[in-house]
Amino acid sequence: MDLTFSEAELAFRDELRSWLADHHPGEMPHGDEDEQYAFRRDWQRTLYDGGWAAVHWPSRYGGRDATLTQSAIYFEELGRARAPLAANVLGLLLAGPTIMAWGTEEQQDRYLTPILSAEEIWCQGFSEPEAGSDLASLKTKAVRDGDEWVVTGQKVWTSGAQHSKWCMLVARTDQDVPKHKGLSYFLMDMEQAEIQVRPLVQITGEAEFNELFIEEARIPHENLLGGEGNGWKVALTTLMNERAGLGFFLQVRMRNVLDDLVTAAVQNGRIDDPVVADRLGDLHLRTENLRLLAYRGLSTIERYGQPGPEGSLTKWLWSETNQLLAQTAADVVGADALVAGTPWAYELLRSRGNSIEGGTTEILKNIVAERVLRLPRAA
Amino acid sequence: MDLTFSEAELAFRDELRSWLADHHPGEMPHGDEDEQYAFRRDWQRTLYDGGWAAVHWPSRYGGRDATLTQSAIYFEELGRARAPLAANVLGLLLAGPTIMAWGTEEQQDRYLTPILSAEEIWCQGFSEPEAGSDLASLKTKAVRDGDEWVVTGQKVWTSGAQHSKWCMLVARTDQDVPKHKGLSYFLMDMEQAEIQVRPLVQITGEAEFNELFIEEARIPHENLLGGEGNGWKVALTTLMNERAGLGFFLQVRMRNVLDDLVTAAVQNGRIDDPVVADRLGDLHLRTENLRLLAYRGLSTIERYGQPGPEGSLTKWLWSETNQLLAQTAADVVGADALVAGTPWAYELLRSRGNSIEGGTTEILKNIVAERVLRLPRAA
Amino acid sequence: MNFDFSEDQHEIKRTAHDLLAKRSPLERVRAAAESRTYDDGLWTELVELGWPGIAIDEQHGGGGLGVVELCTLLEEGGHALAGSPFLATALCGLVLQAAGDDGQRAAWLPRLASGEVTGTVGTADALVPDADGAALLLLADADGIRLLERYEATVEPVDAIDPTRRYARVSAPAGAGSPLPGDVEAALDRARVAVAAELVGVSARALEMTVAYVQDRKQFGVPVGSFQAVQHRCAQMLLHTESARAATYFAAWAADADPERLAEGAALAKAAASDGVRETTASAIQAHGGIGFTWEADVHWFYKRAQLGAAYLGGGGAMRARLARLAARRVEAVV
Amino acid sequence: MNFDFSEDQHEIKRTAHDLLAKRSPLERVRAAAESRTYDDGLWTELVELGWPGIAIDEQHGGGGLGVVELCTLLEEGGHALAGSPFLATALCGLVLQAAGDDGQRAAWLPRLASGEVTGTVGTADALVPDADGAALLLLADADGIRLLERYEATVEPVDAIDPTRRYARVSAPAGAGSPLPGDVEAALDRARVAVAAELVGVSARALEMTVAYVQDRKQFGVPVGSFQAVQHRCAQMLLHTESARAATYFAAWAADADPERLAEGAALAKAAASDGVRETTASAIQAHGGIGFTWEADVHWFYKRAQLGAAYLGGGGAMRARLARLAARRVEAVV
Repeated sequence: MDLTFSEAELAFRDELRSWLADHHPGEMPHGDEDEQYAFRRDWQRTLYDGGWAAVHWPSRYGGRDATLTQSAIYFEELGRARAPLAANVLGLLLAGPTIMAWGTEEQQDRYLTPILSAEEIWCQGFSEPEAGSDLASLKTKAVRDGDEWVVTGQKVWTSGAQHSKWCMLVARTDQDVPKHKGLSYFLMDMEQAEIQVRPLVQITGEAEFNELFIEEARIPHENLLGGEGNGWKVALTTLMNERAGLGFFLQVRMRNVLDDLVTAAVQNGRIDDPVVADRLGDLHLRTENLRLLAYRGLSTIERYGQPGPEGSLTKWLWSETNQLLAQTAADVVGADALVAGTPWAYELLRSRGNSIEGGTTEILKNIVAERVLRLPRAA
Repeated sequence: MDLTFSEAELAFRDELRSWLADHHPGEMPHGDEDEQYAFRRDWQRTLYDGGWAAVHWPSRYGGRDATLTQSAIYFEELGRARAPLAANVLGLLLAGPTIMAWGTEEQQDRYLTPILSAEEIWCQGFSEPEAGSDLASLKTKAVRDGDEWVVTGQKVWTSGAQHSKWCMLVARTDQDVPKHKGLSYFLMDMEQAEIQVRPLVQITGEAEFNELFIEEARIPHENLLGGEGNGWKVALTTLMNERAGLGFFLQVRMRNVLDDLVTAAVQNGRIDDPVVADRLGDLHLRTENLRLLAYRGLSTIERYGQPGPEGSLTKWLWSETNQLLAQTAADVVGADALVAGTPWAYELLRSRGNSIEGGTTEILKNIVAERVLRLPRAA
Repeated sequence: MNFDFSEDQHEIKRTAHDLLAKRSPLERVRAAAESRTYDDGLWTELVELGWPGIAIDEQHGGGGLGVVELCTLLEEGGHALAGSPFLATALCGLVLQAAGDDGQRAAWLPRLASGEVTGTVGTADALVPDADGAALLLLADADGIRLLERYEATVEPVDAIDPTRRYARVSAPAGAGSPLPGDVEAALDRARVAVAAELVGVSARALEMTVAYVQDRKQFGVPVGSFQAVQHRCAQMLLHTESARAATYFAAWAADADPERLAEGAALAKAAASDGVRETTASAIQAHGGIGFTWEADVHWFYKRAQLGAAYLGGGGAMRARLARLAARRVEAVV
Repeated sequence: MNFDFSEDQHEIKRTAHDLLAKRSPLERVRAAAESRTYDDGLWTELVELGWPGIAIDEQHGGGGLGVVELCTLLEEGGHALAGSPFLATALCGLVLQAAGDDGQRAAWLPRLASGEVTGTVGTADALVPDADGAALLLLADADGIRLLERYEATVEPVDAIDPTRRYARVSAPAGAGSPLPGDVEAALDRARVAVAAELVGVSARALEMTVAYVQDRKQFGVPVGSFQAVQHRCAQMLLHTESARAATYFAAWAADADPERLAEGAALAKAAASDGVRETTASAIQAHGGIGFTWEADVHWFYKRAQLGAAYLGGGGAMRARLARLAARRVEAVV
């Protein structure tokens, strides 16, 4: 057990810190979403030019062959510097690694570099309105027509679709086999009139997500990834990569918000109320627990080649803590936290989505019970 | 809405208070269970002699025709006076009302008075080791043999069995019909060698409960209650009466413990710690909520003839609060609460059973969801 | 002992429910919230029905009923989430009637009761509902409550996260306005009970919507409401709602009939309602899944109103601290 | 960065696990608890294996390993619930080594390491484990820690609710004993980490027993463990256990390798373990249903140990207050 960073890890961190000090894009513009998106796209170009867009990618694809720990350091440092997320975060974290795992050489050559440079933005077309957490019941269907597939259906929770050139699409290509057996995974060009993108406004008033209405959109057969009928397996690769390193970014972001809250409590004197201190102490504990569990998870993967129980716990703990943090902030900060547009008010609304997006807490607990603790499946 | 007691209610209360002031038996002896039981039996005789053993019973059976509110007042006053429970509490609350509802005139004449006078103590033989919360899957069987039934099986959680003359027994009399259809309800004489009573020691070290091992015990046919095959319906009458008024006793008992805790916190100065005050304030809130919900439940029954949603909530709220109270006491009182034999230590252990006995909290929540909120039954 | 409403009280509540269901369905709440306007016609109608003055004495032109009756209306108001200055004006009337002097009452209660003017109650550090349109503002601070006319106060409208209601920050120079001479805490406690009543309605509606949704919505081939986790969540929402409701009815009754128990009742009601409604409305979003997090579902209006209402005139923390003091006093009286 | 044990550490833990599984199965724990005795043979065996001195410097006859290695043993001790003066003696060694002067160390550490004597650490207001048999008692109060020999202290044995261990109240007249001159808080923090390690083991075992039970036990025709409420309860138990474990390992590492982070680490570990273990062991009883509430099931031993351990040397509340101060200091350093 050694919880210090190695020489190589420290060198990596220091190089990044010093690069970040020189290239930090400043604070994200407030308000307009298109403007924010452009800002994040520029920021990814800056990262790309510096060789910092995707440190966890192999160097032959433009990455840095970062170890898991380095990758964690990377996201922690970005978070600590309060730098924005790269625009093409789904491409970098999900599409890229999935294409590396399942794509042909041609596909890898075609898609990876534009992902890295933010030239081509990606979105994820998995969820459907009727399916919710139940991926096996997807209804969007793709029918073979010569060299093409014709796709019809509806997708939901597609973040960034309005900016995307490509979509990781899971669709049903065989109606006659049960559940997830008839699914295939496509790389779908979003620039066609047969795809309507409708923003899905959240309770915050923003539209991070979209609905996709797909009416006979066309996908060349060569854009099938991993072979016909293998969509479930390929999608699992994507899902496995979800939040891999991003977790560290989110956790540091939470730490920043907590630090801001403690600062506010020190400044307005509420920290002297032992009840407030008790709640802040609890939040500090939870935030540190999250960091420690995340690092312990990395060591487990490094040793055993697969995530330990920690992996299924961190997203749940993160979302619960983030919600608690936002509610505590409202109590400690007071009226400002209820004024639309303040960062506290934003957290109070946005955090409600944390326990739903990327797997509801209920589903995550089921997974912990059934896959980690090996309890019998619910009837 | 009128939350004052009526003249009649006040008169009832004052009469009881003044009687209690004259007849309170003093503090229950510590330690020995038989001694405690004898104490409670004496106390019930005192109650009986004063006409206070079962105020909710009709006057023709020796009760006082008490209204629901008077019955609540009765248990509240006993609790407030820190009087012990009558020895034959299951006879008074469960067996008596069930026999009144389902018994023949002969049965009523035979059983009711000895229940009231504590001459014959009753216990309840419903639960079985394999069945747990699932009453429909009872296995104890009764086979007709001439004028008798021959009973074989095992019962568990029979409180007071070692002192009991009679047992409310639910047994399977028909193996060929599904689930709860083949059950019958018997009044079983406990004084036979074919019934072994084995104390079931709890985590407190006491044995409030017992296991019954029944090996061809005999019950005269005339001791069948409500007719063959009607056991489920008769048992529901018993279960409906469970905790009817007792809830008020338990709630006042909790209030007494909370008052003791607040007193301890005032005396040791911990009340000045705002974190402690916050927890005590919460306990005060919960305890009052419980009282208010219980009284509101009475008004609902009086108006609509059946319990409202409150009925299913109070036992759950009571057990949760009692556990919270016990744990808070341990934190506030300190080391004494961890010394075996102190009242605080007893609460810390005993309260763990509250969310299990008389319906686990999980089952109660299911009932609330399915019967009160009309959610679809779990698959 | 009767914890049930009288026939009249039931009738008032039922009528209010039906009226608001018709006049303020969620489509209208949404339209008003999105345009940050009120349905002025609804307010006119409520005024005609005498809602603002229901608990104001008849001698001042009110309906002469009690806090219990007012609370039935406010609960239905919270249930419907109707946007109007009703809560603020009713609170203003309650506080003024309880703590004002004869002159203050005679000058203002008839105008509040008739709906000629609207009023509000608040503190300088909080978001005060409907202050901008109010002719009369009651501003509370450590020294008591001051009665301020609109021109005496600085009112700065703000967009709160709850767009179903108008909010503002209110301040006034030292010495402005006239103090209310009566028992300030008892007056504010009446207002707290009234806020709690609205929150009970918010909580109940969030539960109703959730139950309807999970009965209908299917996942993995079965209704979501058949999952035990969802069932237990809904059961917990019911417990919060019914606890807050029982405490609020008790407190409302105490305000009318047993003022010595008002302080405890108000603290119980506001604590139970404030904490409960935050839990139930957050739970409602969760039980709706992804849909619940979207603007187009209606649950978020309830979550937002809950947050504002929970903080208004003191939240759960402040109330629990009071309850602990009351509990300590109770045992000290015995010891 | 490697949060995993080294091969040696894994080996120590595995060996301890196997030894205790064999030597201290729950039947023996039960027999010892019911007779309120210890298995003296087990203690002799642990002494022979060098457990009491594992973290004591080699120059004083110890194993020269660190708090991490000691914690692996204590975690297994908690998992097995073995009754012995091991925790108390190990804590005494840790504190004395960290805060004692050369003479105190030279006089006592070799005797503690060899198992010739046992020791303990505690406060006058608490139940101190294994004080009655201890030759050496370290008594902490607001002024620091005093080293007391048995004859200098008043030791009053008490039956705690946890019959798997011996407890006593300890006091000493003012001026008795000799003060430890070192950093008292840092020394006590090491002890807190060690207690947390034991509680992690208690928590993990409560979870294991529960998982095994609910996989097996059937109700309504299906295993209890297939009910979502039970599944989610078990998942929550895992979260508590793993959170406490990660915090404890971090703190143990900090004690050995990065003392500046020990104060925070110890507060994190003791808070997470104290609150977590109370939850998991109470949950274990609940998940066992009626059986869990009986003396004949074994879950209650864990609940009882959890209560004692959670309070020992400061519980969650005290630790959270420290963490809040640390968090405030952290931002003040930046501001």
